[in-house]
Amino acid sequence: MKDEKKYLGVAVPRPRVGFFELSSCEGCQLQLLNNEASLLDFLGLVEIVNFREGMKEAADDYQIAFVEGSVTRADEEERLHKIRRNADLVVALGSCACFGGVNQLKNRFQDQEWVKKEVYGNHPIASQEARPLSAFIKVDLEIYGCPIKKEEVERIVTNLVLGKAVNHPKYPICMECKAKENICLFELGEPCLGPITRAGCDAWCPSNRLGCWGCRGPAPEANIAELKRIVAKRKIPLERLLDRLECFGGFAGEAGKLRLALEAAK
Amino acid sequence: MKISCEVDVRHLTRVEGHGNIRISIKNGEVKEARWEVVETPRFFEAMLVGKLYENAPYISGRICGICSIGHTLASIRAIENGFGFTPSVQTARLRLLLKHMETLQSHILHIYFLAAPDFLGVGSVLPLTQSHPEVVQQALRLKMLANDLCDEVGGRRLHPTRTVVGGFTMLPEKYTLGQFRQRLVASLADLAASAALFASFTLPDFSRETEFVSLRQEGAYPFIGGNLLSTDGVLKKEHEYRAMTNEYMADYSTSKLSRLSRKSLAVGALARINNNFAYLRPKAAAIAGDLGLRPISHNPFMNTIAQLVECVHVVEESIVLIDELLAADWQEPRQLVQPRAGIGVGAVEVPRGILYHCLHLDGDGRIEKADCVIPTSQNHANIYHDIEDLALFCAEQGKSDMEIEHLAEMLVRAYDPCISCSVH
Amino acid sequence: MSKGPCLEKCSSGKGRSHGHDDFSHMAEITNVYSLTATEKLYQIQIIDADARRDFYFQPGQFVMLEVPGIGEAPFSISSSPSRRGDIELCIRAAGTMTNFLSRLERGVMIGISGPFGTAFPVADMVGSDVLLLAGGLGIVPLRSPIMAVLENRSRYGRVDIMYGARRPSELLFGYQHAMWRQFDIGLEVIVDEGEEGWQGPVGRITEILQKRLAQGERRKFAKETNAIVCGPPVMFKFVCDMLLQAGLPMEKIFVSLERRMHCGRGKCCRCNIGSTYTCVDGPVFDYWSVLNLKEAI
Amino acid sequence: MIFKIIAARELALFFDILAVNKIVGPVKKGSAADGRALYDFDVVYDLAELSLDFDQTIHPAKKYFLPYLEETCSFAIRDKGWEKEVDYGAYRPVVLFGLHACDINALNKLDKVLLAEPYPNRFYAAKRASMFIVGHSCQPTPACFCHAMGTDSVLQGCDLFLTPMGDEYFVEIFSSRAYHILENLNLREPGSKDHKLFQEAVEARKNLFTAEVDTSDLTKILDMEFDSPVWDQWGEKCLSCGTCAQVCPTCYCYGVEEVVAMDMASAGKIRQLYSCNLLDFAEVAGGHNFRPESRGRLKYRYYHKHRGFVEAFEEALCVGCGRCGTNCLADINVPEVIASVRGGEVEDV
Ligand SMILES: Cc1cc2nc3c(=O)[nH]c(=O)nc-3n(C[C@H](O)[C@H](O)[C@H](O)COP(=O)(O)OP(=O)(O)OC[C@H]3O[C@@H](n4cnc5c(N)ncnc54)[C@H](O)[C@@H]3O)c2cc1C
Ligand code: SF4
Ligand code: SF4
Ligand code: SF4
Repeated sequence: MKDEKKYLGVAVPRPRVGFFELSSCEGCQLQLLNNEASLLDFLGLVEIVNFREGMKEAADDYQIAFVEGSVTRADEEERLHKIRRNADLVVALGSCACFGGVNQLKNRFQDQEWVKKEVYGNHPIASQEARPLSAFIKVDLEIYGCPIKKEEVERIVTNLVLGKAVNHPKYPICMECKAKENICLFELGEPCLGPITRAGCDAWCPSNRLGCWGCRGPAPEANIAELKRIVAKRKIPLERLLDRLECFGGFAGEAGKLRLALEAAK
Repeated sequence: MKISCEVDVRHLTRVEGHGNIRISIKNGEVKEARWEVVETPRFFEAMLVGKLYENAPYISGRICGICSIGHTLASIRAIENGFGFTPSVQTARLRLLLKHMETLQSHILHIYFLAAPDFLGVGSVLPLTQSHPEVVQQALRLKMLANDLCDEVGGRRLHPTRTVVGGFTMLPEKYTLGQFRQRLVASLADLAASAALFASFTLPDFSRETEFVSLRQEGAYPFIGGNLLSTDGVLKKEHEYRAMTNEYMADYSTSKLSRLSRKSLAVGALARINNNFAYLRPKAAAIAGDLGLRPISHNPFMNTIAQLVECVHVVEESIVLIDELLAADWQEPRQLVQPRAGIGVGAVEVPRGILYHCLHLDGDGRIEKADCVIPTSQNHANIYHDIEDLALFCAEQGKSDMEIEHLAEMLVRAYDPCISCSVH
Repeated sequence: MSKGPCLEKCSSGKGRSHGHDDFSHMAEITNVYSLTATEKLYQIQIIDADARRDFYFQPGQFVMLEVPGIGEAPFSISSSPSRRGDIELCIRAAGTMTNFLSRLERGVMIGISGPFGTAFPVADMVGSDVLLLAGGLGIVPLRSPIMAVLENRSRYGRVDIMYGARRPSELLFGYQHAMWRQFDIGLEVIVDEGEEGWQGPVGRITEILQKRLAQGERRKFAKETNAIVCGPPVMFKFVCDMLLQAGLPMEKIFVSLERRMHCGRGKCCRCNIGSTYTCVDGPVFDYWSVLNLKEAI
Repeated sequence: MIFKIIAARELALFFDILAVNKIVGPVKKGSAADGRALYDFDVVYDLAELSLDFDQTIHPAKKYFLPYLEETCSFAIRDKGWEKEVDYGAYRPVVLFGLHACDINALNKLDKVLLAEPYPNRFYAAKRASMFIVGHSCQPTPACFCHAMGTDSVLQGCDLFLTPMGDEYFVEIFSSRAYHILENLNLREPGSKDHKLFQEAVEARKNLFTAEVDTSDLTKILDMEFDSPVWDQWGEKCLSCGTCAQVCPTCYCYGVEEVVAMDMASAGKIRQLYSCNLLDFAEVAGGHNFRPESRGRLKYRYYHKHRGFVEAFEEALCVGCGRCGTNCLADINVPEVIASVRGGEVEDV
């Protein structure tokens, strides 16, 4: 597996990669093991030198670091800085790493001490607000999704080793949803963040008749104001829109504003 | 017998989440033997407070990347129990099928990717792709089957999309289910080969008397709902789960811990088999016999074997479930639910043991309080005390540092702990 | 039920092809020269001898180059039209496809289709003065009409090239500048900022154009000159405005526009501006047509 | 033109004769929250699966001639060279059963561009060459404005066209292929009573149209109103989601992406239908975007359809099927947009 690959006479390096996880469900890493059919090809593309969940050996001379999860404690901040120092390229893997993911749902409570008490009572516990990697270090590439989509990761990694640019779609999910010829969730009376969420998951949820929850974060120039009007016009409670906007952190700013507005209205 | 040993494993590998093992033996005397859980908490129970019920399965599924389906189903069950809603037979069958495939997927991941390298003397599954390609292919085939069927029924293998309160958003294709039936039948051969492979391994001969807790159903091997039973004879109702888990905190763990009749308890595949051996499907029971697994086994290393037996069981039962689904006409995938105030508990046997979700709901279906008790958190104390005993056992046998470290790691892995899940 | 008619007509389901299908040919990179830090000159030869011979093009036309799996993009042909299927392209490494292209060695096969698009009507300019204005990479498409004029130098009147670049080190085809001058071409080069050793003027291309307009007799200029302009959008604006003020009729100002193109065949719409496809109806337009293309520049 | 009358049960025989091919037609896919039936085109094996009385499908039958995603060719990579295999994706003839006049006319319009020399789109051409089309008359919905686009009846582009009249169908035969198939069946000649019934049906349908689009001198008006503030107002609503283009039977623009397999031994080219409403549609290398704002993109969609195409082909690139308006979540629809451009203001945005 060590021999160097060539593509049209151009040498294609096999980068040394490490996988790391901060606060997360470790699902994004597992997605990589979940690609049974192409796992062996994937292993031919990169040399995995650090993957705690899958292997005992661990090295620090990786070129690409895939980091999953968000930062919620000081020691994670430290580990993250160390990873940044070691790696040439840091990739934020999944929505926790890109936006804070579901972890940042606790940030919506003003009193973080209440949050700790609610779960641990008076037992002391260290934790800070959940933040994405980019709040602490420079992130070179973001791979969105909760969970990430293995086909997308495979394509991105193939492009990386070939030196091709990684272009995320700039259009929203609806584009992919229509290509799948799904019935629009709004027709069924359900809310959907498809019109404002960055595509690339192939309309995973709407294709299973679940409105999009926006796990991939906003499409560039997302027209959130119009989506609010669309939801209101269909008499879907704005609270249900808010639930989705605030779920993964990609729309945190907008969700915060809407939460304040809804609470003021109450 | 005069040994000294220092084992300090930080962030144990090939397990889900972050935990440390520390063993210190001086002159044959165990000074310290600890299992520490250092995972960061994410506060899921707090996150859910104030949210409408439809958020709960979706968010709490994200507690765990391996058993997201189990969490989703436990959360749904808690809500449905809270609302006094009983799912249709079709929904129940589909959920169980989905649950089984998650069990298969997770067990195979553990058996082959996390545990097998220890028996084959390598650091990960990677070298096995070269040295034992047929074993890796077997594992990949089984895992792929399980995952593909999860996609078909639940919409997605990880963080399912079709599972909702009231049923499913969408149904699988009958034709495709028929094809999966064939693949399931074919997979029994792969599982038999796996059993043969494991029969050739020697498990460490280590036992410690343990209280095993699992679900209990009338006449069936339990997975979703039922009573709660322990090998020490405690029997409780689903909603009395707190009396079965008795959570407490300790300074060496960010996870909560559990106890029942003794200082610790165990849940998981071994606990389920110890409690429900009689309900195993025939092929599974036969393989259990071949592998020397008989109730009540107190050897924690046997958990991996128990998982293998369960793989056979769930495949056999899934074939039956598919037959039943194919024989009936499709009903509406989703029934209407009416929110009402109440407390709902959902207990589900996930791969690592019994999982409880409890939700306090108000009349609009908004969550007032949430509680989740995770299998691995119930196991932590048991792992802790197992390590103590193991250290003693090793000290008596005069094992080397390397051997002790290796055995201790294997022991923890045998529980297939899901640490991030236990802390959540 | 009797067997009804199968409407079988799909003989064309699949086709193996080394070139001709979908109008594309396989071509070999026969030589690569580095011109600057980012631009390289590629000599490319169509493999199939017939296709090579039949590859006629006009100055200003472009080809689509394809590197399998990497990308496909339009490039102006930069060599003389008399060379047919043995063409030269000058390419700046600006993105995925062009960066990868710059890593290819000679001997590698690429796909080429075309020629596409409209041309600078150099044949119609016979007998008149020709003014060629290039900004930056704009010199690349102009090299083809320059060569065409050069090869028939006696048939044209005064020929001027005005070429502006950001820095002296970014100037292209410097090795040919002396040769162009030998053929009685007024070549003026100007840079935005000088570098060590640079003796020429520093400033904007509009400044040398201003000089030319000041020297020349305006009426004669307006009557006898055809202008060819190629460069970044801002340059178009200023240069064309000056030419118009100097009295040059719109039909005698020719520009080459850029758009993202995926097909080059008027099918993908990516370069569409209203009813106009830049790839088929362009890239060369006279200024009158450009005025009718909203938001063209 | 040859006209015939066919009984409903004979039509089932006709369907069976065609059934050696792949048959595609309108199928009920579900119900909206308000109870409306939702239809789309899908493969069917039995006439009974078809809902020929459908009002409109969500999507046109586009995926059978312009797939949303299509791997157009693959490359086997060998050292410094490669072999290319082109796949036109036309393996089995397709019978489109039950197309409305608008969708048939949409194909006629697409033919004008996509079959045009010197560079026909061979992928489209291959599929088009093996297509058999059975048209079916329709009842206009409130969103339909085909009458305004001159596409409410079929003059060419299908093999036969059915208009139900009681237990029978009035058949217009457009091709010899259709004629020869029908020869095997029990058909009768229409009489003057049938002619009258047919004309009554045409007349009755005419009165059902409610949406209006005034296309007179539209090319010029669009040009004049290029800077009209109405574009800002529509642009503010537009989600730049591309739904309108995806459901449009005449939108055909696309993008191409090249992919390399993980083992580096093969590569492929994927063509994806695109939309001029998408943010990066007019972006060029280096990042410059010629239409960075949604109003500009939305405007260009109308420009291409109602000005550019008209100048090139003397007809609009729109058949008035109403799908873009029905499916646009922001309720942007052709009748209102055009009226606002003509009138200079947008009502109740
Ligand atoms: C008529 C004409 C003639 C030209 N002549 C020349 C010439 O002679 N010399 C020269 O150097 N250049 C020339 N160019 C410019 C040249 O075509 C571009 O520089 C070239 O397309 C860059 O390709 P690239 O793959 O390197 O760049 P990229 O911009 O990286 O494009 C790569 C591919 O990725 C895709 N892509 C790029 N950006 C995005 C995005 N944001 N979202 C989604 N996909 C994206 C595109 O589909 C493209 O195929 C000409 C252009 C035109 C129109
Ligand atoms: S379901 Fe969602 S993604 Fe799909 S079209 Fe509707 S709004 Fe868009
Ligand atoms: S549809 Fe939305 S929520 Fe679902 S995977 Fe895609 S982006 Fe995430
Ligand atoms: S007009 Fe409507 S459907 Fe079209 S892109 Fe805009 S919002 Fe989407």
